[in-house]
Amino acid sequence: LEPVRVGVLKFGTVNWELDAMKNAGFDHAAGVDVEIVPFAGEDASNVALQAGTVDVIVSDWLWVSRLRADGADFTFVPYSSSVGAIMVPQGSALRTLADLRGRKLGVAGGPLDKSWLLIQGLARRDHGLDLAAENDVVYGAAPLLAEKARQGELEAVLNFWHHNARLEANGFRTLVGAEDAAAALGASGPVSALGYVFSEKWAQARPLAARGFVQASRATKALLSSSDAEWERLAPLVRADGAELLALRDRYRDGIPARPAAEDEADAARLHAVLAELGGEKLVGRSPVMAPGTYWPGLADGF
Amino acid sequence: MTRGLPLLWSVVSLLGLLGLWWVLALGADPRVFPAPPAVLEALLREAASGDLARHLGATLARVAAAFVLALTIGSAIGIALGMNHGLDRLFDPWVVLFLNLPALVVIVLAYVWFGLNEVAAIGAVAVNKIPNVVVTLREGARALDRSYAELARVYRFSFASRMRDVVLPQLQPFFAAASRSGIALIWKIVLVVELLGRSNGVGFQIHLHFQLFDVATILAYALAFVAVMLLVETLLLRPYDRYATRWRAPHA
Amino acid sequence: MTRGLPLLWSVVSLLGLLGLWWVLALGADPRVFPAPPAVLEALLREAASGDLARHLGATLARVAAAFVLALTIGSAIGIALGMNHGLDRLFDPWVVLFLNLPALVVIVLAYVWFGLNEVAAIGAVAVNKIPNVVVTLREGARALDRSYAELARVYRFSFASRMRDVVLPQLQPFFAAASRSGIALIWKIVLVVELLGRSNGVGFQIHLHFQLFDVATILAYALAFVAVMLLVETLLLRPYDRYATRWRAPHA
Amino acid sequence: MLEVDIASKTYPAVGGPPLLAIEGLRFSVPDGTFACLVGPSGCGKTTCLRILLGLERDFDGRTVLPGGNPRIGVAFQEPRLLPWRTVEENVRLALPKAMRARPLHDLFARLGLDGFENFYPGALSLGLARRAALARAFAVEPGLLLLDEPFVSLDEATAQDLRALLLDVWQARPTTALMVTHNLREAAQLADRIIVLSQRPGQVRGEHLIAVDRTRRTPEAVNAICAEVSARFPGLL
Amino acid sequence: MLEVDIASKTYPAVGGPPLLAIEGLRFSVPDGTFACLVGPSGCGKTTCLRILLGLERDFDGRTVLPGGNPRIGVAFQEPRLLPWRTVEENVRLALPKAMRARPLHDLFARLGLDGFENFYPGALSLGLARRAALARAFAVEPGLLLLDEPFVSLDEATAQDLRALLLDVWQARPTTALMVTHNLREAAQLADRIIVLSQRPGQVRGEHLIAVDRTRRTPEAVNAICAEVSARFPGLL
Ligand SMILES: Nc1ncnc2c1ncn2[C@@H]1O[C@H](COP(=O)(O)OP(=O)(O)OP(=O)(O)O)[C@@H](O)[C@H]1O
Ligand SMILES: Nc1ncnc2c1ncn2[C@@H]1O[C@H](COP(=O)(O)OP(=O)(O)OP(=O)(O)O)[C@@H](O)[C@H]1O
Ligand SMILES: [Mg+2]
Ligand SMILES: [Mg+2]
Repeated sequence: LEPVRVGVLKFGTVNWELDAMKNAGFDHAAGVDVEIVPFAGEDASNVALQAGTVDVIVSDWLWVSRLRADGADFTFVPYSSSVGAIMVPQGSALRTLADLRGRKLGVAGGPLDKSWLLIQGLARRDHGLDLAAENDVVYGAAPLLAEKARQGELEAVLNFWHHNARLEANGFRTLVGAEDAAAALGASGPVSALGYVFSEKWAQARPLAARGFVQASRATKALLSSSDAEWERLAPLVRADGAELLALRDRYRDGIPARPAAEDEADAARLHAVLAELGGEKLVGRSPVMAPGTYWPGLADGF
Repeated sequence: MTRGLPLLWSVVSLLGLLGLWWVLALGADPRVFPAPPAVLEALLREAASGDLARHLGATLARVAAAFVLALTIGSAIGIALGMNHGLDRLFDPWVVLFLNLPALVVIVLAYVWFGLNEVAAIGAVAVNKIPNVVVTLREGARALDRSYAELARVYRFSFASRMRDVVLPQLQPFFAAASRSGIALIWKIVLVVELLGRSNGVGFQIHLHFQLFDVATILAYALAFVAVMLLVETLLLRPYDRYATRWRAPHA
Repeated sequence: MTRGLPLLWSVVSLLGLLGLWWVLALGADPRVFPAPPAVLEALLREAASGDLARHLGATLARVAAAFVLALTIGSAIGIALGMNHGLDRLFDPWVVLFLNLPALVVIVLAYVWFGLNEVAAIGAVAVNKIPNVVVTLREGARALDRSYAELARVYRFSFASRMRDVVLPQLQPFFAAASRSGIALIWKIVLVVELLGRSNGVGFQIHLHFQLFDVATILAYALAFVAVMLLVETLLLRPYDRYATRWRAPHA
Repeated sequence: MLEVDIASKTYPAVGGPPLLAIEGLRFSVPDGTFACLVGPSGCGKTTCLRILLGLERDFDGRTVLPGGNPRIGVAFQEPRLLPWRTVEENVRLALPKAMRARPLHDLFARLGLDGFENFYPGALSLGLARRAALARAFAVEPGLLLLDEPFVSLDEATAQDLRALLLDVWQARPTTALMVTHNLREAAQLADRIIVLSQRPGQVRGEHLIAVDRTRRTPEAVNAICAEVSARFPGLL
Repeated sequence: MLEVDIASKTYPAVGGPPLLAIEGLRFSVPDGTFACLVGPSGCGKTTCLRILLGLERDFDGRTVLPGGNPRIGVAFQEPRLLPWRTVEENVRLALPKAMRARPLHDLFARLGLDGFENFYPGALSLGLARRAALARAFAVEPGLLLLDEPFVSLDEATAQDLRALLLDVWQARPTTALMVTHNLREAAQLADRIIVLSQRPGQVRGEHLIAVDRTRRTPEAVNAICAEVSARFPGLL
């Protein structure tokens, strides 16, 4: 069995998948032994990957492309197309993106968050609206912003999908999702936002490990998309029940990549160009196009 | 007067604090500002699952190791700089630099260079804290009474005796300050270290529960550490203070 | 001897540090440990875009406000506790509690209760730092020389004079320690505050570039702040130290 | 009337039995007179002054100060100047608000302190520091003077000048003075009464009233008084 | 031979012109003899001792200590005990390693310190503290004694005892002694030579050799010596 160390957020969505994978034995079946290394923050898994303490983490292709342009050799395998969305309370008067002028808006993930960039691009193109400049934008930690939205201090909040799912269960609705923005900006279908990220060197040195892990992940996704019982089992790990759990389950299923990776990659490259145009080097890094090899070439050969 | 009953006073004081908390919590949203029973419940839950002991133990071990490292190295450097004007002039900018390097930078660099392991974690914390100890002890050493140093010189005290009998007793208040605020600072940095690259410890747990915005559990972990520190203060630091300052006039 | 040339010494010392850094960086992965030119380039880029000035300004304003708050409130409390044994006994557990409350907890609670605004941010930082000042000044006040207090009593010094002429001069080394490590600690907490809920400031920028793992820019921002602190040290703190301790024998 | 009636004063000792410093010390000094306190080293003289100054409150007994709450000019046994204030600042700080601005040149000149006004105490010789402490005690125009060996560490010529100055200050306004000294000649020269204390625990061995007018205390007269006192209290010299 | 040849010693003064403490101070004390240094307050006596102790290095001139690098027993002008060490610890700390364990009861007893061995200095009267400092100076079996007004703040009876003790210590082994005092009688009683200093900047006004054998210095003989010295150096008394 090839050992694979995966750095995950303890209560993050990836951990659900890995837990289901290990529980069902899919990793062993695919010839790998997955070790879950839990962390408390997203940054921690980044550091761990850089420091070589874990082999695989979950991140987005923009990050990978940017780091590749800077000389790193990380590469990306689609994991989920669930992305962030701007949420407003059910009763809010805000209906469209155009209504978002001059509001107090919370943005999780910082100014370089991809969902945020795409939605900004859409707003600018369709409404001539500069969201960042024309609103009172508060960047901050996702849980804090979710809480602030509940308290009503923020009129709208752009948050990660799992926070949004919980908000949804608590009387919020989606104003605009990043996937809508992506589609409007030229993507032909749902583009993976997140993916498993590992070093190409590692994948070359341990091809069985890399392929086996991807295989096991696909098997797990199949299970999670069909079995409701598995979600009941995961409830304590998800830390949700009732409507929240169902919302999380459905959003997770919505995000499972269904297209061949190559189509995904082509759309990602298109979005990258849009983003590069929107924000320039500051947003996408040195390379104006998506760095070659951002999507794992190993996926190409019929895998 | 009631010198014999410090524990009683501590208890009264803590009860007062608890009461204050409870009253404040009455009017607040329990998700955001839970009342004592909710926190107690979270505490008992974590304790029963064994998580509390495991994470608290890991954190305490890190705090203790980093504390010992930082205090010995930091005070050696601080005393040397404080007593030697030339050295101080030369290294003062270094002290300012290391004092003001963000914890995040040091921790990330340590993890990246030395791997995500305990040595890097504890080393990073120590590097963060050492400049603070240096600065405090340096002020102490600068304010040393020269007349005692002269005495030691005339009577040819050995280096060890000069330190033990002349310098350190004068630095006691600075040690007391550095160690109290030292433990606190170290613990705060350990939280960051655990957030950025450890898979256990109170910092790890606090951030996990922050993701879920579970304030009660966050408070439970924070207060568990505070409780340990109260014990350390009452059973170690206070008695040591009293011992170290027994020569000062009583009630001073 | 060369007392007149402290600036020269600082420059020599800083050049030494720079050289050390450069040499160490030669063998390292430039992504992880960039050499001085890369950081300089990042610095110039950020400066040219105006980002540096804007974010540094925001951070400095927060640091300054929190510093003033923490130092005044903290030293008032610390001196009171140090001089009054009864008060100290009563409030010592509170001090330990607030000293050891994790920054994250205080910051999050402040944001939740008082909103995502400057007042909450600065208040949270001050609350984090106050107990450290209390602890340092309390040790100082405990070590006050009683003979001067007696003098003040016999000659009926006013309260103001008692503070200004008797207590504060004795506390100078403790103030110096509390303010130096205070600025450093406050700046570190400001970084966290900015990370959690502000949209500008060095902490915001550092975190942003941390997400991109752009170590050169992180170092550029960190060192820009350090440079400001070196100026503060050289132009404010050192001269003030010299002024406040002019009565001590020279070269002491 | 300055009245002292201390039944007992004990000090707690670190790690030992408490130390009985004073037991049954009773004496009084009429208003406007000058008394000297002499007695063996460690017998409780300083303790007695500290009780009068209100610095020791934990004792059995009572004390009455002349005029209830007089302004006190004090010379502690060591100079006790604030090291971070100059000589002049040290003196002015002790003055009541209303007197803060008064000129001090003459006083400093008589004490041989001219030129040292702006020195910090650390740069004074011990004798100069003592004189600065005396300047402070004299400058406040005290109603009560409590002096603990004010003239040691001074050469005889300077000491003699200062004794004259002390008498001037004491006579300028109605002042009661209590001075501790080990120098019997000094006591004989200055005092209206000499109060002799026993070994610790301190109590009054006896008092010696000096009838000779101060203006007529020639060296010979002083010698005679000393001889008289020594004879009355054997072992004193 | 103890030799002092200080061309000049100035102190930098905070915010003022430097202060010339000593100018052209030259004297010597033959090995094994006892010299007293007298002079007006502030003339540089303590400064001279500090130079001999190696505590002031910034001066023009040179000094030679008897035997090159003798063990020095010193009494500073103030007791200078470590407040955080007991009386006995203070004394033992000053002893060379080899002598650390020697019994000290007898010395403490003669100094009237018995019962105070375990006291911290803060709980001593000034006279007791001075005696503890003397115990320290005597206990090291010094080759050179440098004493700065060791017997002030002591009653005359105690002081007299201690002077006898000082002579014992000084005679027990070949010791050179230099003692600062303002008490001419004391000098006349103890010294082989009295070195009289001028006003600041201190220089030697003159030396007075005392030929009378120490055992024959009765009070009358001492009076005679004092009279002689006073006559030679007007203004001294
Ligand atoms: N704070 C204290 N704690 C314990 N004992 C003390 C304290 N202060 C003084 N004593 C003791 O009380 C006794 C009397 O002390 P006091 O200072 O009054 O003596 P004194 O008459 O002034 O002596 P001297 O002439 O030496 O100054 C001494 O034995 C001294 O050791
Ligand atoms: N550290 C110093 N800085 C500046 N001036 C000083 C310093 N130490 C001493 N002096 C000055 O030098 C002169 C000589 O001082 P010194 O202490 O030697 O006098 P002394 O002869 O011992 O006097 P006393 O009999 O009063 O003790 C004094 O005028 C004093 O003010
Ligand atoms: Mg006394
Ligand atoms: Mg002197």
